[in-house]
Amino acid sequence: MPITMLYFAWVREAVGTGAETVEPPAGIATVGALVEWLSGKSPAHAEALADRARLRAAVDQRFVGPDASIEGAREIAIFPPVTGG
Amino acid sequence: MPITMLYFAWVREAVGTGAETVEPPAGIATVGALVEWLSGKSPAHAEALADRARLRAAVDQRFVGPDASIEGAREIAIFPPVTGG
Amino acid sequence: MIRAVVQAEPIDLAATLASVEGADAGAVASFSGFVRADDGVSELALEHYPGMTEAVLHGLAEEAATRWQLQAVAVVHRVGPMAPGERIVLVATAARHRHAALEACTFLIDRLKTEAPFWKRERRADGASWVEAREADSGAASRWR
Amino acid sequence: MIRAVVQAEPIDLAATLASVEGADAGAVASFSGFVRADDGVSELALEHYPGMTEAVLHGLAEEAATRWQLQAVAVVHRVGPMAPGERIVLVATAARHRHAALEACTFLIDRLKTEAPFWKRERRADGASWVEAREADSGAASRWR
Repeated sequence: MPITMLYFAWVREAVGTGAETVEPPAGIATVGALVEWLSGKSPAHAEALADRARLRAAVDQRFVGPDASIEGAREIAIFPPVTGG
Repeated sequence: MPITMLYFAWVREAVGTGAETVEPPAGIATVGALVEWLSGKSPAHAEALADRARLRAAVDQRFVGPDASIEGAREIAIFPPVTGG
Repeated sequence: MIRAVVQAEPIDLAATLASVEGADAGAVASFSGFVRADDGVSELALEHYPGMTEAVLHGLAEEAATRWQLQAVAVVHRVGPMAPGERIVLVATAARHRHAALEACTFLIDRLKTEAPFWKRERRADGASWVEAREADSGAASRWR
Repeated sequence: MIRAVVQAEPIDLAATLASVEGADAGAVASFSGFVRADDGVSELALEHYPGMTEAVLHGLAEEAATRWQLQAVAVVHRVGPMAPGERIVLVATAARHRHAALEACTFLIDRLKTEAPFWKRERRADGASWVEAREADSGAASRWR
């Protein structure tokens, strides 16, 4: 199942794109595992995703932790802690 | 020493005037005693000042209690609890 | 900038808020109280104690400015007759941080309600009556001491 | 009336406050956050997550409306580049009583800061950098749970 990945702020800048479609292998079941797998895609991905403590994620536009399942997810976003307001 | 008395809201309406000059006798030393003495001035004063629990006072534009001294006071106001804002 | 005004004219919200906004204020909070149309009120008239009112409002504004390190504070209170929907009072505060601005706003309206010498008279179809002070207002004001 | 808007255009304070004022609202509170001119910031740019941002803001506005029985609530957040002194966000609440309006305003800005997907980038003479999230903001948001 293809997943639309979205990146924001410095994660976007480091990855080099704001959106891409990925198709993780069947063994990738959680957000944490997905980030681990994405890190292997390119040196830019590896650098962007290196500091896990500074990353946050949303699955289908809902904030989730690294243990959240990605089963059935269509859109997953990775970004730094938010700083609006 | 003449004192300017000011009345506001229903106290003013009941007394029949918003301001008057009074000269209480020497024995009148506190706000409470002044109100008692003022009550004797006319039936309108008596009625306006009858319900002491509903009256508040300011001596020279500072809120005070009934035991406050009126010595040296130039302006004393009697009114209901405030309801602004 | 500390401003405390009592006026018979309608309160200009935009001008008052603009007066507290500055290039250095990160946060501006405001509170407006209105004449409510409910309970059949057709007019609200505000009486006040000229001189003392302005002094009390200015004193409260200064206290708030010191306590929350405000960059600017404005308190504008209307007097005289007003129609339902009209603004009775406007409090605006500017600070570097949001909680200072919001708390100072709450402080000002709470204390103003029990300490500023204003009196409200409501007019209805069956006549006019003076509004009674509310116990809850004293409680709200006392939590700031 | 519940309104949550994300826009690139400058925020219209007067129009937004007018939109929450009604003949039945006794109390209207507002909070505005501004780009601060200090620290040598020459421009602030806001990035956001289209779709999710609007949903989060609308969800917070609905939660506030229910919790404080608001008569109206508006949340307007700007995105894109802004100059010092410009308004980043405006929250406005209308209620029958003052503490409901003021508390709901505080709730909305506290929660928005930690839950709405916005990211700030500051430009200075020596380059641009992403603003780091503040611990204090998480603490402020968590007291509303």
